[in-house]
This record gives sequence, C-alpha cells and structure tokens, in this order.
Amino acid sequence: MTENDGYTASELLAVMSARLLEDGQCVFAGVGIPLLAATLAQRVHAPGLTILFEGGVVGPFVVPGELPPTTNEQRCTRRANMVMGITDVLLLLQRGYVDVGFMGGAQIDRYGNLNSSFIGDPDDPKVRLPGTGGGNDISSLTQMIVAMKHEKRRFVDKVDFITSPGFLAGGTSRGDSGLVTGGMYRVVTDLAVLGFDERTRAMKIAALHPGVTAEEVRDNTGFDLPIEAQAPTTEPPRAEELAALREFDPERLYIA
Amino acid sequence: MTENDGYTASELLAVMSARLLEDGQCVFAGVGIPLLAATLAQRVHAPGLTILFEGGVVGPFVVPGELPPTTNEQRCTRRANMVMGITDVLLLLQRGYVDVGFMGGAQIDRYGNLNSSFIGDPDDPKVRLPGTGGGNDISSLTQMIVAMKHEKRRFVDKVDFITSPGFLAGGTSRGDSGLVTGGMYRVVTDLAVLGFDERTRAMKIAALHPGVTAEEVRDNTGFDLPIEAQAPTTEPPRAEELAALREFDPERLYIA
Amino acid sequence: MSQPYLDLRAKTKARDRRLRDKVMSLEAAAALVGDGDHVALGGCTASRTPFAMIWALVRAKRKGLTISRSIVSTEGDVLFASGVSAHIMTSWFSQGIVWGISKVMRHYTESKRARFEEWSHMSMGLRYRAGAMGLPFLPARSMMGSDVAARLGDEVRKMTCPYTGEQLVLLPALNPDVALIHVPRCDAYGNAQIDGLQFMDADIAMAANKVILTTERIISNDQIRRAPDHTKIPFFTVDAVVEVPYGSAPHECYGLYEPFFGHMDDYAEQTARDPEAGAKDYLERFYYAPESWADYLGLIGMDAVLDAARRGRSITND
Amino acid sequence: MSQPYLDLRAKTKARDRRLRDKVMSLEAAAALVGDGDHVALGGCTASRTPFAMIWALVRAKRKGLTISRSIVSTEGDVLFASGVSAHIMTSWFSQGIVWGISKVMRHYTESKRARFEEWSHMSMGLRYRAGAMGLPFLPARSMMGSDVAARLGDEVRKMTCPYTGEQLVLLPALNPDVALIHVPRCDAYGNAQIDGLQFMDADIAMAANKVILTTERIISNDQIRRAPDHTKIPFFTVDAVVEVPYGSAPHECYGLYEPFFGHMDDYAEQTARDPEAGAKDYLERFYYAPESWADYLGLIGMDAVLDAARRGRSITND
Repeated sequence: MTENDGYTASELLAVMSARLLEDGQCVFAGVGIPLLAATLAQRVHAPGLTILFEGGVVGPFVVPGELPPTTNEQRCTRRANMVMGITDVLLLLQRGYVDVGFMGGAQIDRYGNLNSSFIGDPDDPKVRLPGTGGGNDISSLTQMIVAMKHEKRRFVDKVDFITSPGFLAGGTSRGDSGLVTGGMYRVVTDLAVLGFDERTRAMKIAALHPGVTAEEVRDNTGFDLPIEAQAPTTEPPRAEELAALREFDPERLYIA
Repeated sequence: MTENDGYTASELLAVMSARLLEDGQCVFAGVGIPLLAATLAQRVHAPGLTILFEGGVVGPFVVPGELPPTTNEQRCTRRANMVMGITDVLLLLQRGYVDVGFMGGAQIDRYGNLNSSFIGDPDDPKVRLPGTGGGNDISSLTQMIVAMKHEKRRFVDKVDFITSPGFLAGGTSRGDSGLVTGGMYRVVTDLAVLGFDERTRAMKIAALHPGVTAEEVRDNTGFDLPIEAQAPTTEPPRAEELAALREFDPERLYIA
Repeated sequence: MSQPYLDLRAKTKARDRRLRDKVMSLEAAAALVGDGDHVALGGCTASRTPFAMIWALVRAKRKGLTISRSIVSTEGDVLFASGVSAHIMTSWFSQGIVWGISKVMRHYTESKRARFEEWSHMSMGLRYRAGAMGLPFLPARSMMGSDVAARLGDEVRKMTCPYTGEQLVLLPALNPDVALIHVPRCDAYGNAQIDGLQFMDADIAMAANKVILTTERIISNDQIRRAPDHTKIPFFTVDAVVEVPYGSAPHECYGLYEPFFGHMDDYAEQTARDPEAGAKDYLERFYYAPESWADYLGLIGMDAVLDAARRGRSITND
Repeated sequence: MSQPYLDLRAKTKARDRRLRDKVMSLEAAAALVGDGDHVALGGCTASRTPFAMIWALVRAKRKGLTISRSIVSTEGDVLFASGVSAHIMTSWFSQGIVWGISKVMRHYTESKRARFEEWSHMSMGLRYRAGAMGLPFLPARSMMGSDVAARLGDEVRKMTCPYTGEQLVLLPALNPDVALIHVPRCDAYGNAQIDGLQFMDADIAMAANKVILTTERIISNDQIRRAPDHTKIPFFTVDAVVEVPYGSAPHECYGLYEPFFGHMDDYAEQTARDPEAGAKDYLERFYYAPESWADYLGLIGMDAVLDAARRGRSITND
C-alpha cells in the first residue's frame, strides 16, 4: 500500500474500519484513526451513528480541519448533544448503551489481547508505553473493533502484557475471568480484516484488501493465521470516502 | 407552655433547638421546625451556619414568608450556593461533610431511636406513618438533634419500629451494628433538653425549660428519665428570636 | 447464578438508540407502559411529578404497576385509588408535611389492599444509581441496625469490606421497566435540560429500560448542541417525548410554576373526610371527566394556573 | 480492621468549612501542600491542567509527592524531571497522541527513577468516586482478566456478587491529601462553575482532604447564587482560591483557550532530543527563571497567548 494506489495505509485503515460501523450504533471511539473512521462512517453511510468520546462527549460532530489532539479537549465537544464526566461516559459501556468500542493498538496477539503498556518484561521494560487510557475498560465492557498497522512486531504470538483484554487465552477464558460481555469483533489492518474463531477465539483472516495475498498477511504476522473459506476481497476505498477523509484531516495528522 | 408565656410550644422548640447549632457547622435540616430553627440560628447567632436540604440544596437563604412546604420544592433553593442531586446531597453525610442532622420525630424511645413508620405491629399497624424519608440516612451517618413535642405517647420505652437509629439497644450496640459514626446528640422538646448517658446511652434530662419541673417531664415520658446533676434551666426565648421566627413564618405554618 | 446483567444488556441492545424524532401524544406514550411493569417516577414530593403521564395511565386503566420514587406525594394516592398500582416503593409517602399523613395511603395500606415498601431515601437513590452504572448493587454505610433494613429481609445484604474489615450494607440495583420523567425542556430526540433541583432523575433515566419524557416545551436540537454541558438526560436513553405544558400540575416545575396549593388543600380536605370515596370522586372529576389535559387544567382553574406560574417564575425576581 | 473511614471523618470535621474568603497567592497556596502528600490533579490530558499550581510547587521544591490523575500529559514530565514526584498513578501518560510517547516518562520510568502506576481510566474515576461517596471501594465489571489488574496485586480485590453470583472487581477509594483543580470561574469561597468537559473534577474535590482551586477569574457569590444549579464544586470542599489567568497554559481551558500547540511542539522536540537535559533546560527557562506567572506567560509569548485564546473562544462561533 503506497501513495501509488491513490491512498495511504492510514487512509485504507480508516476507510475499511469505517465500513464496519453500522447505522444506529453507539460507538465509543478513541483518538486518531478511530475518531476519523467514525466521523467518516457518519458522513458516508451511517448518519445515525452516535459517537462517544472518553473525555465525556456524546454525539458530537467533528469539524473538518479541526481534529482534536485527544478526546479530552474542547474540539471534540463541538456540536455535541451532551457533555458528561469521564467516569459517567465510561459507565455507559458498563450499563450496555455502547454497541462497539473502536481503538488503535500497539501490539496484539492471536487472541486479540492488546498491549499498550510495556514492550519486554514489565518489571524491566525495553519500552514503557503510555498505558491503557480507556482501552482496558472499553475492551472489557463491549464488542471491539481495532485498527492498526500490520507488522510482524505488532502481531505477536503472545503480548508482553495484556493491557486491554481480547479473548485472553482463547476458548471460554474471557468469560471465565468475569468478563461476561464484549470481546474482539474485528481487527482492521492495512492488509486485511481479521476475525476470531467462534470456538477457539483465535484470530483468522476474514477478508483481504485489494492486491494483498494471504501469504503476504502471514509474512507480516508473528503467529499462525488461518484464512476463512471464501474470504472475500474488500472493495478499494472509493473517491468519496477518500475525499471526506482528506477534508477532515487536511493537515494529515492521522492519515499521512 | 401556652400563648400566655408569650410564645407557643412550637416557637419554644424552634428557639431552643436553634441555640444548639454552632457557627461554622454544616447542618442537614428537615422541613418544619428544623428548617425554621436552622434559619433562625443563621440569622441570630450563627451566620456561618451552612444549611443542607435533602432535596439537594447547599447553603440557601430561606426567604421570610416563603417557607417551603417540603425540602424538595424550589422555595428551598432560594439564593443557594449549589443545587445537586438527592443521592449526592445524602452522600455528603456519608462522606462526613455534615456536622449535625436535625429533624422532627413522631415517636422516640429511651435510646433515641425514632419511629416514623408504624404505630402498632408493622405487619398490622394501627397507623401507617409516612416513613423515613431521609431520616434513616441522616441518623445513620451523623450526629443528631431531634425536636419534638413532649408527650407520653411519643416518648415510649421501646418504639414499635426503628425507622431512624439512635443508640439502638444502648451501650455499644449502635457501633456493633456497623454504624461507626453519628448518634443522638440532643432531643429538644417543649419541656426540656435531653441528652444521652455516655456509657448506657439512655436518655436523661440535660436542661429544663423555664417553669418546668423534672417531675412534669417524667409525667410526660413513658420511661424512667433521670436528670443530670446540676441540670440548668434554659433561658426563655428572647424577643429578637421570637420576632425573627414570626418574620419567617407569618402564616404560622410551623409555629402555630 | 442469575443473569439479570445479561438480560439488561440484551434489552438495552434491542432498543432503537438513534438520534430520531420521538414526539408522540400522551395516549401513545401511555401505550408504552405495560400492565405489571415496574415504573419509576422522576421528580420528588410535589416537584416535577410526571402527573400528565400518570393521568394518561389512569385513563388507560393500566393495572398492576409497581411504582418506585424517591418520595411519593399525591400521585401515590391517585395510583392506589385508581387501581393502577397496589405496590409503591419509596422512602416517604404522604401529600407533604403541611398536610399531615395521607389518609388515602393509610386507608389502602392499613387495609392491606396495597403495599408501601419502605426504603431509606439514600437507598432508593443508590439503587437507581447501581442500575444506572450497570452494577448489581452499591455498598453503603446507612440502613444498618434499623428495622427498615430488617423488614426488607434478603433484599438488603451485608458484607465485610475486604480492605478495611468494616461492615457495609449492599443495596440491590433497580432497573425499572419504564421511567416517567417530567422536564422543563428537551428536544424531539429526548436530550433534556433540567433547571434547579435534579432529584434522582438522571440516574433513573440511565437505569431504566424505557424512558418517557413529558416536557413543558420541545426545543430544537440546535439549542441543545449550543450548550451540551446543560444536557442532563441523553437522547439515547429516551423512548418517547410528549409536550405537555403544566404537565406536573398540581405539583411544581422549577422556575415555571409552584405547587397549586389551593387545589392541594381541597384535595387533602376531600380525602381526609373519606379516603376512598373522596379519592374516587376526585378521580372522577379530574381524571375521567375531562377530555384533554387542557380540560383538566381548566377544571383546576385559570386563576390557579396563573397564580402557580406567577409564584414559580418569581424565583429569579430578587 | 483498619480505620481509614474514621480518620477521613476526623480530618473532614477538623476543616474550617464555613463560607469564608479563601483567596490567596499561588505561593501561599503552594505552602498548603506538604512533602510526601498524595496530590490529585483535576482536568485531563491537555485540558484544565492545574499548571500554575504545579509551577508554584516546582518553584517551592516540594518533594516526594504521589500524583494521581485520570490521564497525565506534560505535567507528568515536569513533576518527574523537577524531582517533585517519583510516583504517578494514572491510566495514560504521555504528552498527547499526536506527539508520540513521552521520552521523559520513558527515561524516568525505564531507569526506575520514577514509577508510573497504571490503572484503567474508569478505575481511576471509580476510585475517586468511592472516595467522594465516603465508601472504602466501588465494585466494577472492568479490569478483570487483564495484566493491568494482576500487576496491582492486592489493591484490586474480587468478590462474588451475593445477589447474582457474578464476579466483580473492587476498586479501593482514593481520598487524596490535596486536590489541585483549575476552573474557569469561582467565587472567593470556592463555589466553582465549570463549563464544558467536567472530567473527574467534582469527584476529586469531594474525595480530597484539601482542595486548592486556581481560577481564570473570581466572580461574586451573588453570581453563584443566581444559578446554583451551575455550581459543580461546593465551597465547603475548598481550602484555597487563587486567581490565575491562563492558569492551565500551555494546556487548554474550555471556551477560553486551546492548547498552545507551538509551545508543546517545541517542548516535545526539545525533550525528544535528550529527555533529561531537555526537560531540565525547559524547567530552567520556564519554571525557575521567570519572576511571576505573568513572566512565564510572557516567555511563552503574547502571540501564542492570543492565538490560543482566539481558538479557545471560537468554540461558540458557529
């Protein structure tokens, strides 16, 4: 994926994940690609999508060219229906008002567990990452879509640290831990759309992006990644999708 | 106590209980005499008294002649510093911001337990009373002042039902039940000011109102009521106190 | 292990939570309440009581409702006497302290024809809040030692705090089937702004499985979006919006009208003489006879409406 | 059995909670913070960060503070690099997502000279809320199964719900020694109004044993009393009020100014090159050298102030 295809990897990510959002849903969106993709979905095919930001914002309209630097600044409240406290907006997840959580990821494993805390041994880390933010709560309490770059160092057999729970050790282990709802729904990358096996809860290829082979995906994945029978190829980003994205992010903060 | 003394029993109650409130305290006041007495205290000797109403009101000034019918109507918010939710204002008691709770009572026993729920057997009551309101919470979570008419049917050996806990069965039983703070401080009646023994937690006469004898108090009490050594006689209501009261309640809703 | 949480989530997921027009008539909204439902009422005592919706439910002859509210005033009498409910859960139940004990409440509860289930005021609030938070309970330091808790039996459990060894009571969550809430203004989608006293309304709306708002007026969504920090109830919790001016009469709506004291005095007098017949007569005259809410207000009287409004609006006069 | 609740009550009782004038200088307010205190910060990421108070604490060479906040941005770097704190409790710690990972945070934590104790975002909120409610903990359905909870050991307990048999985590209350909160306006007594994003501030104020408010402006108590439903923090929780225009710079204050992006870009670049020396140089230039908060703002630059204000005020332009 390069500029040669007419879009960047980030644009592809934003478009492909936006398409997974359905009209009428409440989506809890993180900053960056998720915010951009949710806004895109709202403008293109899901006008009844309600966006929630963890800063405490319900149903805002992000103003083109004024993307907020995080979900905790005034820009993300523009033309919102409601602003509430952080704890209260996170409790909407626990109460069940949120259909889908949507965030980026630094490192993910075969069961969809996300790590945004430590690279290496947590007691003596190579890199101390910024941490969970709302990630742990969102992924504990609702169904998840994750958007991230497909690189071998990011798709690892076992994350160094489970910051945001996916299916933990697979099978029924998530439910057994006390997390009786939610779980990973899709991981969207610049190469493919990934799903999870109903029983084992292991990651698998659900769809390939245009021009990408299963082999290429596996080469960029640190664990064995099966492909669904008849996994389709996704439709390339359409001109209107790309135009909308570029209108939102003219400074290319997130789509570069 | 009659109009012959220049004041009614209710006026005496309001004045005597107002005097127990100290400048700088936060008082959680019920409607009726408590509201009136707290307002009186604020105007006469405790300008730094903060009044809280269970409707969710912090630091109001009650407007003379517009006494609210309950603590849940707009009149009790007049010139308040803050209005918050009911649960939140009650939680101030649990957090410890409130120095004293102040309410009326229908029936009280020797350990200061209050009944405002049932006269007779709760399963087959002679009278179903209106219930606890905030009473149970206030008396569970802070130190209490209770203002009530002194009648034998109200001062009973054992209440039919403990709506608002005083010292329960006396001694350490209140703390043992899990109520680690609060407890009865004073009961103010139209005959006397009553306190509680430090050890047994039984009620006793702490002061007598002008012209009242210990005998007269006992005659109107349904249980044995000792008198403190050197229990003083209270100072009669002063003209300024009565004038202020009558300014607040010109329709004599509560002071009749 | 019971699964009320999974049931609650499933019900919530099945609701249409889009930003959509929910404006309807009182009668259409009343049809959203089913016989036997647990119905929570917003407001408190004589403030923002959802009287117009209660009026519609009485007229629709709804049966077997369990009612919950922070404090119950005359609407409890009406619900008992009309046969709409024989079970009210609250912390205090009477018209208001200046009118003494409700004879109607006494009549129905002492004869065991109806039940007044008593919880402490904060317990009611924490039960709604637990429901709003998606929790099965909230802990508290109140209610211990008293007969209020004892009478509720297993509904109030105790625990020892694993951090401090302290005793705590646990208050089980309430997730009402329906909440009826009266607000001064909201948009057609249900974003509601509430001035002044908030009571337990935000928690009740968040906890309930269905919310019916009655509102003094409907404002545009654009007005909501200009002050999103004034929204107290978000649209996605709301299922119906009904515009009903003076929708809390004869109780008050903050900043708009105070209680209709004359009407409430008359009601108290009439029901004190004969609770059952008095209440029935009252229902006949004010609930069944009028053809519309405007007719009902007309029976209360234009002078009374204007007087209540004058007093209500005076809150900001000084 | 420990007695943190009785201690909390005793501390609260000992505070002077009267409606009294609490206006003082930044320096006098800084003296209310003791070495070793647990200090909670209001705001979130780059919003309403109490930077003026942090600036004063750095200048006063306060030591050994434990810091807690919902999300920590550049103020965390400053607190580590200045030696004011070596222990920060939060859910996310870096300047902000557009600037990548904080090199200063990495430098101090990876070398074990400071500790970043990680809790989930909602857990931080519920810990403050438990403290605000006078409870020893609040239950929740988050944090289970993850290494975030596991790493916190006994601080996160589990329980089985006695009503439903479900597993719940318990989050222990936080009652900070001091809370530093920046608000757009409050009166001299500490009644604060906060527009827009509320974050965890109301809970933090209610939970803390001492509250220092910095405010863009002090308004009269009369203005507060005209709209008591807009008060978000009540006066009796507040111990000090300091008027500091642009008191969150270079972060934002809702409706008044957005973040000073240019300054934050420069900071990120300077600390990325050499976290320790970069941060020390930054502290030297912006914290120790200026004689006053106005001097500090002057160093950031009048153009930057005006630009941030223009952007901040534009929120209601459309």
